[in-house]
Amino acid sequence: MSAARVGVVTFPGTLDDQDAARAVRLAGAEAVPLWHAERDLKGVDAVFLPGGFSYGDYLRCGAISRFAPLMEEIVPAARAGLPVLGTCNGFQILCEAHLLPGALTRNQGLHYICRDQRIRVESADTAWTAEFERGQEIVLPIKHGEGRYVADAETLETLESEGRVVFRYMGGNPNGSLNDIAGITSEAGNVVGLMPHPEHAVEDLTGAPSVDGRGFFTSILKKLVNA
Amino acid sequence: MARVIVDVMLKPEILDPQGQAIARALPRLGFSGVSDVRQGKRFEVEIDGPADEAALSDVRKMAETLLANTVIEDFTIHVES
Amino acid sequence: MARVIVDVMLKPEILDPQGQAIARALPRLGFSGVSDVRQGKRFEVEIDGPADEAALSDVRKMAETLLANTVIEDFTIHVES
Amino acid sequence: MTLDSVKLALETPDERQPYAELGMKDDEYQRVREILGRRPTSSELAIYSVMWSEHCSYKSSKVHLRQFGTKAPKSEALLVGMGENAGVVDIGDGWAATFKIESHNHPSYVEPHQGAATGVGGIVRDIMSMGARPIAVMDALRFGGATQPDTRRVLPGVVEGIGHYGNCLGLPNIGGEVAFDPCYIGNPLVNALCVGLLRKDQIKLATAPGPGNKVVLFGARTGADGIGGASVLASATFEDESQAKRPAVQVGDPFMEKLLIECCLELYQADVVVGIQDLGAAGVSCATTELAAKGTGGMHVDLNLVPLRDPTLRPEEILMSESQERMMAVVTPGDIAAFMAICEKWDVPATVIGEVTDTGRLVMTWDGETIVDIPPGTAADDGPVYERPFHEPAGQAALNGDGPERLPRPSDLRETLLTLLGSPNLASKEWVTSQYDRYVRGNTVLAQPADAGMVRISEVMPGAEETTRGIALSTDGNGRYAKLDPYAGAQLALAEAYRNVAVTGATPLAVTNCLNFGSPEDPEVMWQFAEATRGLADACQILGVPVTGGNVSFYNQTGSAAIHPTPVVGVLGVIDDVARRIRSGFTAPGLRVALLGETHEEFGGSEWAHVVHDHLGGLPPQADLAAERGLAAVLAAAAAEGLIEGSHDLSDGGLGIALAESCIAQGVGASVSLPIEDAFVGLFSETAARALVCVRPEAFEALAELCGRFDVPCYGLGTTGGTSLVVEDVLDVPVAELREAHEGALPAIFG
Ligand SMILES: Nc1ncnc2c1ncn2[C@@H]1O[C@H](COP(=O)(O)OP(=O)(O)O)[C@@H](O)[C@H]1O
Ligand SMILES: [Mg+2]
Repeated sequence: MSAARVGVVTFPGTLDDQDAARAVRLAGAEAVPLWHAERDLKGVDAVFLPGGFSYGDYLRCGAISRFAPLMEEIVPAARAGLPVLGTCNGFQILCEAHLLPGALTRNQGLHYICRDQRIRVESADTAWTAEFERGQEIVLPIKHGEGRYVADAETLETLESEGRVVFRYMGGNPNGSLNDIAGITSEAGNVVGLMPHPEHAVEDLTGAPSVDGRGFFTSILKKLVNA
Repeated sequence: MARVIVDVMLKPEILDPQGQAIARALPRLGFSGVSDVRQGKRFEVEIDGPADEAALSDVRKMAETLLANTVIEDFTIHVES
Repeated sequence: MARVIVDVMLKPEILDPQGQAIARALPRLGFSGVSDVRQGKRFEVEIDGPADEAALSDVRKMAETLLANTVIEDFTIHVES
Repeated sequence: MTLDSVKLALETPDERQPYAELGMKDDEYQRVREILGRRPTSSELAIYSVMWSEHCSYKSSKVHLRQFGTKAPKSEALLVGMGENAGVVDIGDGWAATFKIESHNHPSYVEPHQGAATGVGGIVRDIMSMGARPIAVMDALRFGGATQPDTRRVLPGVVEGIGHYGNCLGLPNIGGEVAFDPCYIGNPLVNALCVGLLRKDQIKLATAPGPGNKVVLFGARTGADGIGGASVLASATFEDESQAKRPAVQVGDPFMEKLLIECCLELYQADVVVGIQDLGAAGVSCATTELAAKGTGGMHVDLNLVPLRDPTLRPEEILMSESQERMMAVVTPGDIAAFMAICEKWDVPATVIGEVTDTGRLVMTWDGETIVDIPPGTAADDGPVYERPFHEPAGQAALNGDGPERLPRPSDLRETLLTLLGSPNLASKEWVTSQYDRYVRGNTVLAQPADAGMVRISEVMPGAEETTRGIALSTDGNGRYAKLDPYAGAQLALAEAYRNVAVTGATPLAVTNCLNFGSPEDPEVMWQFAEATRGLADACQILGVPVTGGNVSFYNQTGSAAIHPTPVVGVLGVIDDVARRIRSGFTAPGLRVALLGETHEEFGGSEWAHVVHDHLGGLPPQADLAAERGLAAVLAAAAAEGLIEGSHDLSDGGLGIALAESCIAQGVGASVSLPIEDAFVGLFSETAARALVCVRPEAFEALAELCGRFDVPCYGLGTTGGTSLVVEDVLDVPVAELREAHEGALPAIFG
């Protein structure tokens, strides 16, 4: 059986692609580099949009990256069911590309904030969270200046009622996100975006003081292998 | 050659923490009589040709798809005189 | 009640990386005919009283000390009609 | 405007030139005339004035800095020493580290955000230009009093600038310092450090050999940034009233820098670079003269080819522009196509602007006319050298005579501990560090609040998978100590950085330094400088760690009031097995706590005297370098044997603060007794060469035995556990209360 292949996207200014690839590999999958300028998904089974400052985050986070040639492949594939995970800048790009509703705006405290954050898993029904328990509390690092999730009342209501809020901040909302939202999913549950960084929480020696991020990658691996 | 201005502001219902931080700071700095401040973006777009219908419609499209995120922002366009 | 607009732009000699990034991206997005983009800030300041001399002079001071960083930015003020 | 060409210069020998306005002295101008055998053109004047400025030529400091070479200890690790963009150290297994610290003090006062941001950008390019991948940054910051109004303007901007720029580059921030003292109110110190990794056999140098090779300028376009900055902004005194005359500040574009990093790495990988130099202060002037001087000796540049952001720039301005995010490379004609293709992939503009020649002259043209024709070495290497007069400051003896012995001692040590713990200098710096990304790239083993930052090597670059090594880094400095005794103060700065590296289990290898002082034209300041460099050079010799590079920042003064002399020292160390690193503080309950090192009564320049009595006088603690060396040896051996579970060095605030911080680190309490009779001295004296460790009870004997072998005193103080810090018969404070005092202080001031 050939290993599951997870594409890791690099835009100009992407920073966490190395961490993303490592996390994928540690879970036992193959990490396939995907370059923003190429219209080629290389036949991957899932896509990871990592964090960073793509295009310097100028204008708005994710605003320019959304137009990359590769995104023109990712958007229809995601709509057709390809599992896609976006963390931090990746989440922002998914919102800008309208694969996920709402938007991420400047932190309420106006500062960039890097810290280890407690979050609660609100849904184990997505492609990327199946290995967690609903209600489980985990610790992942956050590091962002624009992570305040906003959406209009109707959208929020829909997300809540459909169980599409996947993660919520615990022990203090770091950025003023509406409903303490840290991450959400698409209607079909294949696209997940969150501000925290699971890829920085997969090793004992480095990164955050937890390995709770591993669950994301074991989840997707299991799904792909069982598919 | 013309300059088209695109003003982008957060929609009124979206919290503007930067504007609020300024509004809160004003009394401390001795400014009274300000009831609200909102902070947005201003783009100066220099176009090669004249600011005719076609050019403005181009800028409008640019604003809609790129310069503003219409999920949270409104924009207005005008030609600088 | 009046609304005073303060537009803040980087001085012309100062690098505007944001504007440049946008300008570089436009052709890729299919927009041609744009020679330059500069990005600045727009503040909408709501004042309690009328926008008279005194109020405008207050806003000017506010712009100088708080809204704009005059080391690198210029600003203009106008009353919204 | 007429073009001042070489031809015109010959025809108009008596033309008055504004050399004084450019910061040049009469005799310096005369020397340029002698070198050229004519008056310089305005472009040549631009080059000489920036290259001979204090900032670029080190004319006042050179005679003192030489000691770092003459007294350098033998070190097999040193691959590239002083004189290049940054020093390079062999860290084993075929890999090398390059690191350097640099100041951006004045620009950060004028425009805190951009000033600090471009400081990070500049030092990162220095590291890139050695052929390395930058892997981490650190920042050593000093501000005026925490509650002084201007500090509220400067500090948030500086922190935001460093954070934003470094975060955008994907460089983890793994450490630094934040200190406050009213002496820095008009002269904040912003010192930025970068460390990079490269294969030992792939070091790049700033050199332009091979006539016919192309000179490529790549990165951002050139604009009117900081024109005159190098000579005017960076090395002249400025005062508040002169705000109107502020030269244009440089604005950074971290996105462009990130592209440059990836682009350069790919260029190195493809082996298409013969020589490379970053553009920092003095921009094109510096890059062309230095590359040419170190290469075949000649270069021809057509300045019209320099891509401009502002098309109205004159050649003189192009030469002096400090636009950021630019690099210059020397490339063989055969590799040009490959070079350009890589630049294009990364969206980095690149332009051939000239060619290497064998004429021994740096020649530049503009509109077809020759505007520069000089021997490049005369600008790059043969700048003026001053033996500035110096003497001990008038009040020095009185200052040293006014010791802390006369200060009333506290009766309530619990309260003293909480006061110190919540004082701005000792309080948690999380308000600052939480604005920095410490995780990016996933190689950070230790970062704040650890004593030193640590990065693992194996996953930094392809090919490094086999090595288990890590590097550790710390920067330290103490202006109060240096004010009391600059010789000892510089040694204590080195000792602390060395100790901070050692407590992680790493072995200190090499040193970089940033020397922040007042005006070199003031003989009293010059004495401080001379003493500090002498002290540092002597200490490096004793500790066996060579200086690999650094930076001097003079003119940190407002009017005649200079800052405390502030040598900031960075130490880099290596740990053979990064998995054996020692964690910070008390890591678990039930461990034995031990104090390594002897405690003496030393309160001169102490945090206690400063915070409680606003007093500065007497002498700083002794710099006992033999003891430091022993301590470091014990820690390295103990780490290798896996004897130690947690550690923390003792420095400002003494044992009391070290105990409190060790408890706060993981929320683990401790019960201890003091090793000496006088509890106040035991808790707050700042004797150097000490560290706190915790070990499994069964490992204590082995530790004590190891200490015995290296002559390091080892005192069992007690055990970890519980929810309070208990010092028997002295104080009992819940860890939560310690934490509140420690973490609440800066947010209370800065919001
Ligand atoms: N305090 C110092 N200690 C040791 N070396 C120094 C010091 N200051 C400057 N140097 C060395 O002098 C050389 C020139 O310094 P600098 O002009 O800062 O380098 P760059 O041109 O890369 O900016 C460098 O090699 C630097 O390491
Ligand atoms: Mg320390």
